Amino acid sequence: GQTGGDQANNANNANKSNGASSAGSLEEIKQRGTLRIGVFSDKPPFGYVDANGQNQGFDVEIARRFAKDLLGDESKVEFVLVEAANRVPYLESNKVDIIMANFTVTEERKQKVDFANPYMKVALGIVSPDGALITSIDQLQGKKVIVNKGTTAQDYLTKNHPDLELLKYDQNTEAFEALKDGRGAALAHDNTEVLAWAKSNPGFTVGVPTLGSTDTIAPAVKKGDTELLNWINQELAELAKENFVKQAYEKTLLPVYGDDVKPEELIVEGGKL
Amino acid sequence: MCEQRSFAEWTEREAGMNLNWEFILQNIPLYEKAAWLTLKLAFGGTLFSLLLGLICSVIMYYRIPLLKTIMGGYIELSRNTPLLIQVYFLYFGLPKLGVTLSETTCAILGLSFLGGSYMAEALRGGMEAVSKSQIESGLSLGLSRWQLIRYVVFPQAFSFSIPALGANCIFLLKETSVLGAIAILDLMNVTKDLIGMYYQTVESLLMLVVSYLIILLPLSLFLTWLERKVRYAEFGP
Amino acid sequence: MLNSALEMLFTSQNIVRLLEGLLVTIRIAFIAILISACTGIAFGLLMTMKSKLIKVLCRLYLEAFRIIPVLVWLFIGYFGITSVFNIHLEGEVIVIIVFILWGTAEMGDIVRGALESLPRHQSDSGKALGLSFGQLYRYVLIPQAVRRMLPATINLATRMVKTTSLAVLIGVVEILKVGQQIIENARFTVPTASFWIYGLIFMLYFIMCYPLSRLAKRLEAKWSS
Amino acid sequence: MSSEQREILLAIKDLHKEYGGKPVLKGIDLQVRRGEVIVVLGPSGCGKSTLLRCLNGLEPIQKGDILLSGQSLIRGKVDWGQIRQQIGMVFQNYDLFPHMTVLENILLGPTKVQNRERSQVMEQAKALLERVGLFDRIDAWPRELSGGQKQRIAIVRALCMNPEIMLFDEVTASLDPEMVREVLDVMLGLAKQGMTMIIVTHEMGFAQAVADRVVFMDSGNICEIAGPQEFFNNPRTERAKQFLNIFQY
Amino acid sequence: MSSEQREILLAIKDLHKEYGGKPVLKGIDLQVRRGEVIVVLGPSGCGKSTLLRCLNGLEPIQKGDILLSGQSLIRGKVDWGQIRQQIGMVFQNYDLFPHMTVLENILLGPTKVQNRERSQVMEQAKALLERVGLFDRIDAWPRELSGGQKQRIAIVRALCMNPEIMLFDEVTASLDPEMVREVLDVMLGLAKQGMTMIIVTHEMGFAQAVADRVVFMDSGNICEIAGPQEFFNNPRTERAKQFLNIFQY
Ligand SMILES: Nc1ncnc2c1ncn2[C@@H]1O[C@H](COP(=O)(O)OP(=O)(O)OP(=O)(O)O)[C@@H](O)[C@H]1O
Ligand SMILES: Nc1ncnc2c1ncn2[C@@H]1O[C@H](COP(=O)(O)OP(=O)(O)OP(=O)(O)O)[C@@H](O)[C@H]1O
Ligand SMILES: [Mg+2]
Ligand SMILES: [Mg+2]
Repeated sequence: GQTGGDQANNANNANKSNGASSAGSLEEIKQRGTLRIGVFSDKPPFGYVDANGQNQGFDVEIARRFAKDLLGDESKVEFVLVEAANRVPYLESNKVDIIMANFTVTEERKQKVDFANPYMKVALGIVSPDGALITSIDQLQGKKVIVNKGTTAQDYLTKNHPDLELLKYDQNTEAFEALKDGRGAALAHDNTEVLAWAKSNPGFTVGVPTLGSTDTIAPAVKKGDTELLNWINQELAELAKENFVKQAYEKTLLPVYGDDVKPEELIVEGGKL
Repeated sequence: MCEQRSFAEWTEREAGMNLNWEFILQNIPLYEKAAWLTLKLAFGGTLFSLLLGLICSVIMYYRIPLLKTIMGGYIELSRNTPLLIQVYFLYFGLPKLGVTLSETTCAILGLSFLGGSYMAEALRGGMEAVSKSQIESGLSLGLSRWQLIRYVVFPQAFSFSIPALGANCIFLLKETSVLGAIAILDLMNVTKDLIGMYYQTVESLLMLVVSYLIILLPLSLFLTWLERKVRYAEFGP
Repeated sequence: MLNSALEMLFTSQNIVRLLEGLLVTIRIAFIAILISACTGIAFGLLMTMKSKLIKVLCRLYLEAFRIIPVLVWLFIGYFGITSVFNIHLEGEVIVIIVFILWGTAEMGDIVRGALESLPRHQSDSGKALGLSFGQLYRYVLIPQAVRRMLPATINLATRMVKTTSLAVLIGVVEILKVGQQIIENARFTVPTASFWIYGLIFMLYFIMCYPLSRLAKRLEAKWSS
Repeated sequence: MSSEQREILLAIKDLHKEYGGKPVLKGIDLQVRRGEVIVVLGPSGCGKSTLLRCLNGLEPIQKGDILLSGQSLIRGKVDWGQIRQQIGMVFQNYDLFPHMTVLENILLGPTKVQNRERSQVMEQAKALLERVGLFDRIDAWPRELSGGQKQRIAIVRALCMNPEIMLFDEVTASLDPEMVREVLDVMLGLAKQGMTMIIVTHEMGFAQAVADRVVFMDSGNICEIAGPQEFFNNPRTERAKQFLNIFQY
Repeated sequence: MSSEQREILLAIKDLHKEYGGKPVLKGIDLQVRRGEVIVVLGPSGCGKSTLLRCLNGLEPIQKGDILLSGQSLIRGKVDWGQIRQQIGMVFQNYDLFPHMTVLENILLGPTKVQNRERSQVMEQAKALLERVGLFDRIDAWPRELSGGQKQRIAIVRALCMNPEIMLFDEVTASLDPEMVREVLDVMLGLAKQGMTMIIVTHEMGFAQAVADRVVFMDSGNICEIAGPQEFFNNPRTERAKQFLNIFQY
């Protein structure tokens, strides 16, 4: 459950875990008995809430496994729903222990948080309606491009194509909805994301499958929390032995991507590129 | 000396108070643009609200049947629902019925829908504050119904309404802050953007507050002055 | 179209989740209104003090909340405070705190207005009877002020209920957020979901606020005569 | 020429008026000759104000007739805008329009309703202001005037329409004694100049001084009509005696 | 025992009062003996209300002294709560507390300030209400009363504190003549029973009937103190003559 009684707990813990150094964070998590992980609630198939209010998705699969291996029970994870723009503040203010919300590793973010080893590869992609398919970024001149606030897509377009007019939304839901309502010529986002979305939305195609450099997606922890960071890296290495990330892929992403996409293009096993 | 340094350290480390001035200067144009947009939207919204409110208030004052019921329903709907939901509905809901309106249209429509009822109540309050004896002395001078409205009721009603109308202007200006939710690049949205991209939280928030102060403080002072002046006119020195 | 919308709501947990979201909304509003009614009265009394300094400070506090939109305060509370002080507070807690601060300011002004609108000869005749300062407030001024400020207070409560909708913008999972999750989930099955869900939430807010504003109007009409 | 021989300017015949079924005027008969000053007296709530309001068409009546210069104000199609120009009225509350200066207040009716030449009305306004001693306040705002001054301006405003008859409803009721005097002096002056007037007042000394006839009303009826000397020194009805006693200590 | 021989209850000595630098009372000297009725007359704005408000401590004074039963109300530590119990005051506006019934209005002071037994105060309240003819309105709300009734209740409320002296500030100024009479009759009754009173009024007939001495004030000074017959028939000062002329037509 993402709401309700847990919150009171968190507020208490906050006071204890104040301060810059988070030495002993593993100990603290164990004492608390729950692992708080920030995930998306509206970004299927990576992180979303299903019709019964349950968190689901690729990130969520891995997050559950973390909890199981750290605390012995996968129900001991507490999912905190985050949005693209508040992932850093959530870590900084100790609202979560780990962010696993499709968090792309960038230079700016590295200044603020510590990234563990990656579990996924990503580049940007642009999806647009079949009727007016955008196959190159140059076609977007003078048109509106939809992005999600606080994502690498916004970051990339703002810095590299400052002349493009961006329509920025807080939430994924809203951004894709806006594309469907024809409010912009195209939508730029992680290619994993747009590929998945175009798959399940007939009439839309990813005309630009890779844009910019390939980045990685990794769990992030609060700056300086090396103890938790090391544990995650170790854990990812452990999981590689049973190909857990691949399993998670098959469970959550395969139904969406089908066989068009090779899993190796997307996932990173064992934290090693 | 030593203490000073430790305080500086504290602010830097604990409070993150060493502001990134470069970042602030860099982004001033962004805020300036957003401030103009905010003003433009508020102005448009206020204008249409006034128009809508005027029509509404006259209908309510004269108790025109049917129209009065419709306007009454509108006023209740508009006053008892949040603007955020109103614009969400206009922006994301209506396209499902085939009506797709642009961000700006939705914003101004939403502001007017909300503001219309507030303006109507303000104007109607003013009209009803014109005393019955004023109307009767107008009548006993032989003024026709229209002349009565034109020369006696309206000038007074308007000055009675000024404080409420002014408060509504500020209210609408402040309400524009939720329009970021439908991708309007207003002050709020720009701030959220900068926080999300560069994580310069304190700087961005500071600029946001300063922008609102620059816009709203003079307006609020002006309205206080105007209100006092009007009240002076009403009751004398 | 309506059928599929109804189906979306009533199969699975959706309607229950929406109502749970509504509960969060109501909880925020209720706690904030209750507390700020009390603190507001204290603040209002403070504002009627003769001291210039207190007057100026109160005015500054009030104007800060009058001039800067509540949403901005929410952001300051949510992003600003946490990033400056490293305090961890839930979104919901922040909303409640900001609402209480805001409500105290507005409520205080209502109380001040009500007290100052009492005719001066009311306190004169109380004093002429020999009532002490405390007795004057206790028996004469406050009971009368309460009647005068009740409609405005209820209106403030309505405004606070309406403003809870902003909580979603700082990540509180309340009715609007739940609605958005449902819309996301139903994007293949019910493409028109956003129309129905936003429409429904619109009506839910109306159902919460309308009785309140009716009550305020009734009281106003009753006591103005 | 004694007033008995002059033409009848206003005739009220069996006037009935109800407020929501409650009778307030129960058959009033009264004839006012040109140049006559009628003072209406009576206890509070007896219907004095209501009577004046009916004469000016501010209240619809249920039965009876009112004739101004022989022409009915009730039967047929009545142009009240036209009639009200002939009937000036001043109320208890100082009802100057607060958003207009003294001069604008006075000019409004003559220029907008009667479409008279502004300059010509201005002449008249100045003369009248001179007469009530307020010429220097011509550009003042109502809020800058005392109560007594406001009432004098209100009288000028009504006079400037050149009415046939003036109605005064307790115009001094909320004034201080000195201001009361200012206003009553203006009315005494008008009476001397032959203005036809119906005056409702509680100032007994003034009533005695100004009235040609006193009309005493009680609960919607006229109880007694008499000359002022007769009425004040020797009232015929018991009710009138009782009423006058109030003012004796 | 003529009033000249009775003890001095209230002594006002060289009282000065300013509002923001503007002098409003410029040295008032007056002695009131027990059982005496003083009527204060004077044009509007001359400082009558201000004088009464100073006596009751509602306004701070700048110079001079006020002695009640020989004890200063100005020098040293003054317990106004205590003193105000001995000085009853009734104002022009009907100042009943609108959220309390007639009885609650009357009981408030005696029970909360004087801590007297409720049942005992009730006895007294009933007797007083009986005397002003309002016993049947004991449970009414102020809004259900006419202006005259409200003022009579306000008088009872003040009397129920068993004050040494009563101050009345134009208590009939906004009443209809009949109600004026009701209220003045109550005050006449009080005077007969020997209550010490200072009365500000514009009712000349009443003033003449009730006063032991008339105090005429003009612009912050006392111009004339005289017996009522003497003052009304033969005023000494020019200003008083002028003032009295206002009431003659
Ligand atoms: N608009 C109204 N609706 C209902 N009743 C009314 C209205 N106006 C007056 N009345 C009633 O009609 C009666 C006569 O009122 P009116 O004002 O004519 O009395 P009045 O003689 O002028 O008294 P006063 O001396 O107090 O002015 C009163 O009983 C009053 O309550
Ligand atoms: N609170 C105040 N602040 C400033 N000036 C005041 C105040 N109260 C009264 N005054 C002034 O003091 C003077 C005396 O006022 P006061 O009310 O005592 O007169 P009054 O004799 O009672 O007149 P009235 O017969 O109109 O009641 C007036 O000139 C008035 O303007
Ligand atoms: Mg009347
Ligand atoms: Mg006075």
